[in-house]
Amino acid sequence: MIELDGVAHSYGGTELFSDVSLSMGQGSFHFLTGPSGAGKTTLLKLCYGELQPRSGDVRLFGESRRKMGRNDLARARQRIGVVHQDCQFLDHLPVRENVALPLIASQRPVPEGDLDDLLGWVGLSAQADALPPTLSGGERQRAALARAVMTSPEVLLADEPTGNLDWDMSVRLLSLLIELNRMGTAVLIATHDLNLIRTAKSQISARVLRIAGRRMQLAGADL
Amino acid sequence: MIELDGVAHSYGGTELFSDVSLSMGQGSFHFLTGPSGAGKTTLLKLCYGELQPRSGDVRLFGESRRKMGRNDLARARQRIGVVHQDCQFLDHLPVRENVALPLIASQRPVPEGDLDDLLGWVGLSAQADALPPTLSGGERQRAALARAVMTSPEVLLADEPTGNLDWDMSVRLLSLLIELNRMGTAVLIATHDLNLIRTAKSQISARVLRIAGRRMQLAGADL
Amino acid sequence: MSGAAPEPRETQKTGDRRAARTVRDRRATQVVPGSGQSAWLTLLTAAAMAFLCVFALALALAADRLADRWQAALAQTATVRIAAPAGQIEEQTAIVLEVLATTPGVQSARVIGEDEQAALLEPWFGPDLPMDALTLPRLVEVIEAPGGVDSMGLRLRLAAEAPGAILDDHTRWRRPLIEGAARLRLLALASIGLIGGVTAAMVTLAAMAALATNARVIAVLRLVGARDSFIARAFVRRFTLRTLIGAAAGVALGMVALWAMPAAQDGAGLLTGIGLRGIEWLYPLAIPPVAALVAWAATRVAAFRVLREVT
Amino acid sequence: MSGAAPEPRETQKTGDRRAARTVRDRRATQVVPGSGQSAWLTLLTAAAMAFLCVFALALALAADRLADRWQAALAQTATVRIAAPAGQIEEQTAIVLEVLATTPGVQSARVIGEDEQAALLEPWFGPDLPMDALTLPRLVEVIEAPGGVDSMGLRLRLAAEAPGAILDDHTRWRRPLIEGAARLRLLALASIGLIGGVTAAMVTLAAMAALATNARVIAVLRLVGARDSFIARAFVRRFTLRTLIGAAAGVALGMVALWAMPAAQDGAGLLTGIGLRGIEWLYPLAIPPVAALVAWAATRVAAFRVLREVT
Ligand SMILES: Nc1ncnc2c1ncn2[C@@H]1O[C@H](COP(=O)(O)OP(=O)(O)OP(=O)(O)O)[C@@H](O)[C@H]1O
Ligand SMILES: Nc1ncnc2c1ncn2[C@@H]1O[C@H](COP(=O)(O)OP(=O)(O)OP(=O)(O)O)[C@@H](O)[C@H]1O
Ligand SMILES: [Mg+2]
Ligand SMILES: [Mg+2]
Repeated sequence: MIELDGVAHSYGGTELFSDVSLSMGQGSFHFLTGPSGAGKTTLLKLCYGELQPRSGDVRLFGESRRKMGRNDLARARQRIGVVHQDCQFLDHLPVRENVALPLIASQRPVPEGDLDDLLGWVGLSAQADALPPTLSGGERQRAALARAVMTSPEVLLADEPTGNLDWDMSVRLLSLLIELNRMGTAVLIATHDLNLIRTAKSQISARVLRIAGRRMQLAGADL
Repeated sequence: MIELDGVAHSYGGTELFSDVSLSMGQGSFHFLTGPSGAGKTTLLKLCYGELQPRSGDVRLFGESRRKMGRNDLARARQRIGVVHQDCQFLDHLPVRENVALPLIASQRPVPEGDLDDLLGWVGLSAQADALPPTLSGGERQRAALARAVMTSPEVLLADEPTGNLDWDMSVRLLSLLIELNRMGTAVLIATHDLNLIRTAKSQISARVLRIAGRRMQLAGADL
Repeated sequence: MSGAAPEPRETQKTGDRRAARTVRDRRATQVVPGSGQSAWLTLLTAAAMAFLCVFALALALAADRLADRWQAALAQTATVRIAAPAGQIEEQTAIVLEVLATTPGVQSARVIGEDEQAALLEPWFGPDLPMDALTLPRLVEVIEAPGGVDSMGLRLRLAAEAPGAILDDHTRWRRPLIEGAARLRLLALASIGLIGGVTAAMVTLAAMAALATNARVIAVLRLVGARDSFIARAFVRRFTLRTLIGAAAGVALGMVALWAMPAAQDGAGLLTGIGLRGIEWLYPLAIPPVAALVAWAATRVAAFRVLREVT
Repeated sequence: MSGAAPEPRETQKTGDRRAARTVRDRRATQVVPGSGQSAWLTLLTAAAMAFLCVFALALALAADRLADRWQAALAQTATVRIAAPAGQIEEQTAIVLEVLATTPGVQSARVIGEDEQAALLEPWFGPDLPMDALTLPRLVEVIEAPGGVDSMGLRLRLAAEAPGAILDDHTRWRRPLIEGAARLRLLALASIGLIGGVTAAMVTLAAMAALATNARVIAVLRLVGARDSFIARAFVRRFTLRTLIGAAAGVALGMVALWAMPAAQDGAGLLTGIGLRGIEWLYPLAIPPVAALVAWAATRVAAFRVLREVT
């Protein structure tokens, strides 16, 4: 559904990575690791079209990113769920509406029952009517994940979704993602937490990618 | 240097924790853990005076928080280094000046040499002149830590300082904190990363505190 | 504006569709925070500018009225002065009236009576002027038709038929007054233009400031898949409404202030003539819609400019 | 303002201290982002308001001047009109002049000559009025000393000594004109007050909007141990400077516009009398400092109010 084809990127100066290829098909599950500053977030931004690749091609649902207009991009994003590393919310709306925001923004109906279930699963039922600035770090991450999966997206991109979470909660969220993946969603998780990757690999067949030194390679055996 | 004495806190509704006591003396080293939403960040906010306790007493450098004026508080904060969970910077100033901000804000001279050394240690020499919004998640955390230790504070409070960092970098930063602690700084780190706590305990004698279910207890043997 | 907006999936009747549209608009507005201070700033700017605009409008209308009055009072009248030996006055007056009656462009002519003449002289000689003792020239007031009179031709005819009659078409008096009124009107119109321009600039800047403040909100909305038109609508709607409300309040205040001003007195007509009369009270009502239109255009341009910088 | 600010630790000479102060101020300013749009908004508001203020000031001064002129021309003069049989005119005129010479408050008195009298009549009777044929009353112009004349007393004395003499102190003419000028002046002063108030409100709101926009910056600064005075200084300095520059630009523009206006003509003195003369050109120069002072106070109040909400 999302394909990267010989992609390179740089922010002005030196190249972050070059010749990266990746294909996320239906039901695929990828982990992305690498040292801090390697370019994991950058790669994810390429995947949901926030950045244009310097060279190579990115295709979202078969359409080349270069050929997409602003409204095409908006439509593609309605099919992708993203958990950003810095979970940003609309601070004036309660958590509940923030989680439903992708539906509100694309003027789709909000299934209140599903919304309640989801908030319960990520442990935010008590905070449903709180404003985002009053959330704890972990609660923000859980709300961001809830927002990303709210639309039952075809692709889910999660950037460090468990950085501020304790182990039990991390595993709980991981199981939610695995559940989604089993229902067909393509999942890509960028994380530093090797334990999380190990736990996931024991339940499903996930591919682990590693960016380091301007290249991306498959890492598997060493985990 | 910072003493909490029978402190309780609640945000309007139910109490987060009650009767918490803690004494950070010179050269002490504490870890603080607990599930997401337990009140770790809240406890740290009490320690640097952002919040007033509902009951009990907080003393900063011997002075009761209740009796401190706004300028007293500013002066106390100049002796405390804080790494916030959401590392906030002044987005219009380069990383270099953001790291030196505690000195600029209190109108103290900035030792440029020390600043360069510190940026080198946390691996941000290349990003010294970048603006904070262009930093990666891990780079932000490293910059926040650098800002906290820049003033050689008497007390260092770090909230989840390694949530977005890979293991090698986490250990590197931990060694910086241990170094500071050996020179007399009282350190308190809130973290979910049990591996980090184990690594630290192998090098120094650290006390591990755990908040859960409205109480705080010493956790040691179970790690 | 909503040409590109996706229609709800279910087919609906037109009435339902309009209701859905309103709900959507409300939703769109809610995703942008209210931002207290900048809201008040826009309201206040619009109100202050509308208030000043009402006064400038009143000034322009007063100048207009004044110019008209002078035009009517001076340009449309002339005086024929008949100075002749006592015996010939009546005769020459009759001739003059005859000549005037056959002159094209003269609407009416009328001999100014002694009482009236005394009233004219009163400022200088007091009310108890012995009119009988004086041999004053006879004055004939000529009221011109809209087209005006050919002064030169009339002067020649009078010289030929009534040698004691002299035409005074008040040119001397008219010109500076008309010029003055025109200049005042120009000043007032220039102020209206200035106020309008400044208002547009301030609303644009306020909108851009609000958009800059909400850069994060815009980024979040784009990231969750909102279209540009959805985001822009929220800001445009809000600023247009605020400007409309502010301008309406300013106009209302200005009209109350004008209404409360002491009524015009003829003694110093020019000074106190600032005010609205009859149908003119409707003119300021055009200010709020125009201001809202300006705000709408300004915010739309600003919104799409800011949006272009967000992927 | 800096009473509570910490002094640098080393002892320094006064000159050094001033230099250090400037560096500190610059540092304090730098920690607050420039915020493009809202900076322009403040500048433009100040400029527009100063521009309008210059015009209102000119209007007030013109009204003042007009009132003064009328005061001088009418209030300080009176006319004695002597209407008597031809034989007694000279005699009564002499008596009137004598009476006036001994009346306290009369600066000078002077018989208006025939030519002058003819000039006064010209508007109504034309230049070729046969003055010889008319028995006009004699007019004596009385110029009053600053204190003024006791009209009632003078009237009684004249009635006793020269029965044909009547004092006209022009009250009838004066009142509406003076009233009109006073009202115009009031209107102009009210506009200046309104403009000042609106400017203060707008600068306050702009400052509060800027402070709200920078709430995060303020929080970060407080967290790293900055004092309130340090944070406030950055905002206050910036807004004061912006208002000063904006107001100066507005005043400059306004003065150029006034200067470029066509010179006043006496024919329509009231309308074209709007302008500055001599020393008056210095008055608008007071606007920028006053505006800056208002901005300083407004921003300070706003800054400390916002700061109180941050721990
Ligand atoms: N907008 C930008 N402009 C310039 N440089 C940027 C920008 N965004 C990121 N960078 C730089 O690119 C590098 C990679 O950033 P990226 O956020 O992709 O790293 P990352 O792998 O996600 O790291 P982390 O694990 O710390 O989040 C970093 O060194 C960062 O400073
Ligand atoms: N300003 C606030 N107003 C109301 N509730 C708040 C506020 N700040 C925090 N809370 C609530 O208090 C609880 C504890 O928050 P806190 O940030 O201390 O948790 P934490 O232990 O740091 O969690 P995490 O590990 O997720 O960061 C959370 O449930 C949070 O929603
Ligand atoms: Mg990242
Ligand atoms: Mg926390």
